[in-house]
Amino acid sequence: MLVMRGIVKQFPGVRALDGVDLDVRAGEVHCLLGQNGAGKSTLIKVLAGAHQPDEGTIEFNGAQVRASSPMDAIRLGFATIYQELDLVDGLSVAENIFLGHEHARAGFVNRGAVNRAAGAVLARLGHPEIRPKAEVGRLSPAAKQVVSMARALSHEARLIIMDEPSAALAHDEVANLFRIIRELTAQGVAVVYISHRLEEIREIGDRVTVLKDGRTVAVGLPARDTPTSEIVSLMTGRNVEYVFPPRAAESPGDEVLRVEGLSSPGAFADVSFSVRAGEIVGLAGLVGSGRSEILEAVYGARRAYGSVALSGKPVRRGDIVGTVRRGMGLAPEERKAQALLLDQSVTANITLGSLPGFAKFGWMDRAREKAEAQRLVEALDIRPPDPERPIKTLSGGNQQKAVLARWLLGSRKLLLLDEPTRGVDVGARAELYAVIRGLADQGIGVLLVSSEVPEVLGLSDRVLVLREGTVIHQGDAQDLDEHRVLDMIMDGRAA
Amino acid sequence: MSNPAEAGPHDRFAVRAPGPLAWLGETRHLGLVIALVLLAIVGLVTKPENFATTSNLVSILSLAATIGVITVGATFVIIGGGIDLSVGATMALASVWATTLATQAYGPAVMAICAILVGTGTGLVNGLLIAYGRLVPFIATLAMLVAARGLAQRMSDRKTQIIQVDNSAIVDLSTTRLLGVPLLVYIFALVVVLGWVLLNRTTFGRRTYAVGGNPEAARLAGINVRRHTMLLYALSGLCCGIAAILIMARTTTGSSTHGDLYELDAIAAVIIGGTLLTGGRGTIIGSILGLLIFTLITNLFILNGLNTSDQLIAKGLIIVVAVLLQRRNLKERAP
Amino acid sequence: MSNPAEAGPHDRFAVRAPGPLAWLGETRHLGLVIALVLLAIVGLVTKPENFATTSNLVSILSLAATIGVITVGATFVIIGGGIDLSVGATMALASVWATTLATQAYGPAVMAICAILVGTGTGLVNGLLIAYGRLVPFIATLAMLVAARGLAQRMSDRKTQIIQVDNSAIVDLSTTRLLGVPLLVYIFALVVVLGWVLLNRTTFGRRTYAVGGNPEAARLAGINVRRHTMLLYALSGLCCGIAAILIMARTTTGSSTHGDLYELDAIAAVIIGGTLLTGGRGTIIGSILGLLIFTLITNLFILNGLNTSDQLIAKGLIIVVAVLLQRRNLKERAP
Amino acid sequence: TSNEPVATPSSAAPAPAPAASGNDQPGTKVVIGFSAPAADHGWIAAIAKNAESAAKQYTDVDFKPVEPTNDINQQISAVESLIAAKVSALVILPNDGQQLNQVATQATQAGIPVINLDRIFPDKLAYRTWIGGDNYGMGVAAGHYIGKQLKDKGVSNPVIVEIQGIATLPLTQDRSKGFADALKTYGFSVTAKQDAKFTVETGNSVAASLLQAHKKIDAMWNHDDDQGVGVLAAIKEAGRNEFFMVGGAGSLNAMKEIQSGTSVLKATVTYSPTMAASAIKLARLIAQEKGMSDLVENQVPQSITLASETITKENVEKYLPLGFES
Ligand SMILES: Nc1ncnc2c1ncn2[C@@H]1O[C@H](COP(=O)(O)OP(=O)(O)OP(=O)(O)O)[C@@H](O)[C@H]1O
Ligand SMILES: Nc1ncnc2c1ncn2[C@@H]1O[C@H](COP(=O)(O)OP(=O)(O)OP(=O)(O)O)[C@@H](O)[C@H]1O
Ligand SMILES: [Mg+2]
Ligand SMILES: [Mg+2]
Repeated sequence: MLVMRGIVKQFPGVRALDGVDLDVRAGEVHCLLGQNGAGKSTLIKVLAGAHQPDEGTIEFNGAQVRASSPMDAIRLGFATIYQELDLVDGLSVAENIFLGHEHARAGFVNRGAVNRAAGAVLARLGHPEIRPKAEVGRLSPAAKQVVSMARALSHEARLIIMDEPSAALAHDEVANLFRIIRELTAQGVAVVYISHRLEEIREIGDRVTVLKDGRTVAVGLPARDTPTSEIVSLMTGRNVEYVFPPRAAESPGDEVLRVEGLSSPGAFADVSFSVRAGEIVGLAGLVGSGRSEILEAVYGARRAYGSVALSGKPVRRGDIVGTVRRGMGLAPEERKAQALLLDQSVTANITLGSLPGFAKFGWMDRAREKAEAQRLVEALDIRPPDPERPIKTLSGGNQQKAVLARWLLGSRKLLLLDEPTRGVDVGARAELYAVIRGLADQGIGVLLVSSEVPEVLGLSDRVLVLREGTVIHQGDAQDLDEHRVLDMIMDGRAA
Repeated sequence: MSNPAEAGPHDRFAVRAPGPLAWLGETRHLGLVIALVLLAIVGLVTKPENFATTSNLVSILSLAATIGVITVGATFVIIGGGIDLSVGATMALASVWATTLATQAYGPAVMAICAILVGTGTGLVNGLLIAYGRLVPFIATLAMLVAARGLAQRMSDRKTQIIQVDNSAIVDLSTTRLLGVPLLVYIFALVVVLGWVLLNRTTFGRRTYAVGGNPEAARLAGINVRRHTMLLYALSGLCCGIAAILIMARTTTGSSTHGDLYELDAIAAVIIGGTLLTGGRGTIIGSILGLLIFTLITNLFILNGLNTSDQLIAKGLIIVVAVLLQRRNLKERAP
Repeated sequence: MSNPAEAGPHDRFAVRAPGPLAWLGETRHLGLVIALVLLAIVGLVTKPENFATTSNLVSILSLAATIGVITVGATFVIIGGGIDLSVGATMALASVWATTLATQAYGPAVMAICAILVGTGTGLVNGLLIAYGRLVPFIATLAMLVAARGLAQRMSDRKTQIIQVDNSAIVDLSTTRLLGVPLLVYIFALVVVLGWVLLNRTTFGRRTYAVGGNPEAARLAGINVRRHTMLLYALSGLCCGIAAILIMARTTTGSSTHGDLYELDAIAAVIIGGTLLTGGRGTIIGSILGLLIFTLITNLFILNGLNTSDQLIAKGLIIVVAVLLQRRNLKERAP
Repeated sequence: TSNEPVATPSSAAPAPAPAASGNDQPGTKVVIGFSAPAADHGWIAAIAKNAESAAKQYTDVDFKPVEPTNDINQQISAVESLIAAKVSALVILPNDGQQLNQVATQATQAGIPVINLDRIFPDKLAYRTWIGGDNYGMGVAAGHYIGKQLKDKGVSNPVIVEIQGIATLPLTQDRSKGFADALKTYGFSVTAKQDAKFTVETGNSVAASLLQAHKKIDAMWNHDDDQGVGVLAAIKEAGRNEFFMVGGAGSLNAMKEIQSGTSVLKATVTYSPTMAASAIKLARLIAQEKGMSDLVENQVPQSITLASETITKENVEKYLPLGFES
């Protein structure tokens, strides 16, 4: 029914899709699998008309089609549940569901009809308790996810695309979703389904396409019969060898960080651990398992209960200025949104966290600043090696290195690294690993979050495995392997 | 991009009961209504013999009418995520264009149509510059403010243009009364009602919230965000055109000095009424209540013979207090 | 939400040599310089005998001085991601406070200090409201604009307060010349230089770019974003205080009518100069060039005996054209 | 010039001349409403003060001013509130006579005599009596003074510069016309004119640029002594003294400059705010249905135009008490 061939999509610095093929049959649930950043969302955005592909063709029911805008795609009969919630907070549930295709006559919305229809769709989804007139901004994330689904169902779609619809849902809610999907497929509607949860794929999926680094690595595998190990190895790509630096020979030093009974309602609960000087502690878990929130809470940037102590002294919540002064640093997850000054030079970005160190009475010592930046650019092999360039002209990996470089200045005791290799290509990764290990070797404690299990295992000395905000395992990295960790975080079975 | 650190906790299906919610939704208006009532009490106490007379109430509404019509348009623009600084100048230009000798020769109907066309056209230019020229709304409408006033001065040769006796039908809007209330108050009421219907009962209105609240979501839902943005400014211009007719009726003239600083008053009324400058939220009723509060303050000052200096100081304080109070209900991003 | 579809293509290793880049960085200023040169040519052609005289150039600088000082402060606020609508009113209030009989009794030094303190204090209140009260900058400074003017009127009883002969040291700033240039032009130059140094050579300046460009990144990098935001408004107020001294020197008076609509002129100059209203980008030099363009336009119009209406129209057009031209260099978010 | 330690309370209205017929004797109690533009300008502030102090002199007058405003819409509202309060007479100085004509007509129709102060209502049915300055005459006075001085000096083709007030006001246009007409009788014309906004600051910046545009000036007329403070500052700053200047309105400050003899300001043509005091007196007479005792007629005349007088160093002494603080 739907055939996509050789889709290419280039973003600044990233070839998100590099010749992807996909074919979907009527009435089937076609699953898309792949690691974070593999290009799944990008692919379905191309299909939904939200992105324009640079190359490639799309055929629908035998005819070549072009979706040059979301409107076109909707007209073709494609409905999409996007990964990021794409609702308008100020509108009601019913209005969001029918946004863009309101029941209207001469521009006047038939509110009765809209509310009734919304109520019907929500009831069909098993959530009659969500009132069509409620304001979406006041709903919980899970309820919002249901509204997103209701919106996709409200179209008379022939193809429904679902990008991680279950991410915000609990297990029992997922059952509802699957019931709907079965109803739809029974009517000949095709469903493209994206999820990181393998057990879901086994339950609902018919066939599986696996993406890796913007390419299709497997097409049309049977969803139920393909062994997990095969899927995981397709996803993680055994052909790429991660070169992890050797672990430190000497045992770690004094405790630099102690976290006890840390909880943040809705994100994580009762987390306790410690990090010692020269030690790398990794946090493994699925997206949404609360790892970023733990880092933020440790950094003092997020409201949480419990105690956090840096070198024995408590960290005051909200006092990031003090936290940084006392030697903590955070390389956040969202590089662009949380770390970079895109318009500024590499130098300005590197020195942002240690400006007082370059100034006397507020006066910047620019020569020394430049020299230090130059030194770090060379040490981290940031390319091109010109510290005066605007950082937005650098590739993602090089930007990431600059974010790390920010915390190599001044005397640091503890670094919190959230997805330090996100968007970083394989070659640069090895360099980053060496840098991170080098930091530890200098006696800095490192708390590392990564969605890539091999990375956590290869780099860390100790690993905490998280699932839905609770630590389900804590132990030496050498005692774990990737499959065991994946089993734990996907199925929730502690080893 | 949203800051995950600020995301609230998420209880699984904590759909808060709608009953109390709906009530909360109205609380903001309730606050404004309480403020109005308080001001009215002040009026009753200080000037019992003058304040609560029909003629005074009608006078308040007549005073509010012109800027009220503009406020309706401004509410749309601001809910849609924009801002329009050119409203006062646009109204002045429309009033001048409609009262040139050439236009007046065609009679009152043509004059009214002229004012509306000029207003809408000016708004359309703003909209084109912003939606397609991709100028920041602040700058595009600031430039229009300056240019439209200049043009109005040129066109009128800086003179006040009186409406001729033949065309007094326009002036009748202000002098003819129906049930003791001048026609222009009915026009004001009509614009408010139509604006309310447009915002709350039509696809255009619902899409305005979407465009202002989450333009990317609006785009993904198949809404033509640019065209909609353009139409919002045209709508604001249309309201300025109608306001031009009202000010012509009230002052019997067209003049390049009309509507000086109306932009600030209109924006302030909209914000006090609970519309967010960031777009996506707000109500017509709130804006009108906000405007009535300002008008009532002015009226009380007039009745009590107090001076403008004190009025300005009070106005500044009221803006701050009102917005600070609002903030308690709403979460907004820090600067 | 940012729209990922709008990000332009860029080759992964398109390593532009730094030389040309630096040059490109200056192109925007080059554009402004070209505009200035073009205006100067118009001046030379239309009024050869008057335009290029030293006294005319000095006069242009004297005229630009007051609002120029304010523009320096406005540049900081806007780079820091805010906006200050209260600058003209703050200047008026400072000029009035510094010229009351009570203040004048203490002599010129105290008057100058008074103006600066009042300006800074007003800015500080803005900063507190915005950074800690979390009011939208637009509304907080709009309220201050209204209130400060009211207060200035109250304090002066709406009279023009003339500087007494004993305190003519203030007026001397405008009449005493050094190398043919009045002292106030030196003050203007000094403020520009200090502003430039503060923005480009100190941690404060660096933080300003960070706070405006990405407040979340600044916060996570250990910058006290709130305190910095507050200081930016205080700095803007300080500049208004200095501007108050200059306007007192020029007009020999303090008055609540000083600085009317300066806010729009200052913001326009900053934007024309290439500073983004969204913050994080901009230069002092650009703002000053933008301001000089406006001053030059006014000067040329008066030299040629043209009237203010045409000047307004031209101003509006120039704003639009300048910003449209800039847009070609810069990528900005759609409305 | 509020800060000048002035001995005479010059803003007070001149004491009522003893009226022959005893018009000043208390009569029936009357309520006089008063509305004027916002007093953000010295002249208008003096208007408000003069009106108030004139009203205070009479025990039978209840003075009811409404909040002044520069917004037409608000002034209309203010007058409406006075009509509603059923005052015995209304003294109105409109922001723009044309724009307030209608509401004044309403008052008249409601049986309230309207005393139109200064800016005139175009429709005679709108008011009972008009008293005001002579804007055209003011221009004429300035034109004659300048024309005569230049003629006496034997200047041919003089450079005459004019600084107007708010260009959009009809009074500005009247003043300019009178000025030009008077100059024409000497064969002169205005070389350049620019508008300021009645504020010190705009007067200052406009003058500064005009001085650049004209390297040699013979005479300058500035419509308004308030903005004149700024104009004089600009002249002083530029160090120019080759010309003489004539002011307008007659502020205390301008009179002192003239008196000093060292200033370029040699004369000012009056447009006296004392008219407000007279207007209140007329309102009282009309409301009490009295006439003006020096006139033969039984009723107050329909219009009274104040003559614009020319104040020079020679006669300034006499005018000083009438000067208003800007
Ligand atoms: N608008 C954009 N601009 C630049 N790069 C982008 C943009 N959108 C996505 N990318 C990049 O394209 C790649 C693929 O992203 P995509 O969102 O498709 O991944 P995904 O497979 O959906 O991952 P996840 O499982 O985390 O949702 C990533 O490297 C991402 O950083
Ligand atoms: N904007 C939000 N609104 C509501 N809940 C949120 C929001 N962001 C995150 N959450 C919830 O907080 C929890 C943790 O989210 P988050 O995605 O930060 O976890 P993570 O383990 O850091 O994942 P990642 O791999 O993205 O770093 C999840 O339950 C998620 O649903
Ligand atoms: Mg995705
Ligand atoms: Mg995370």
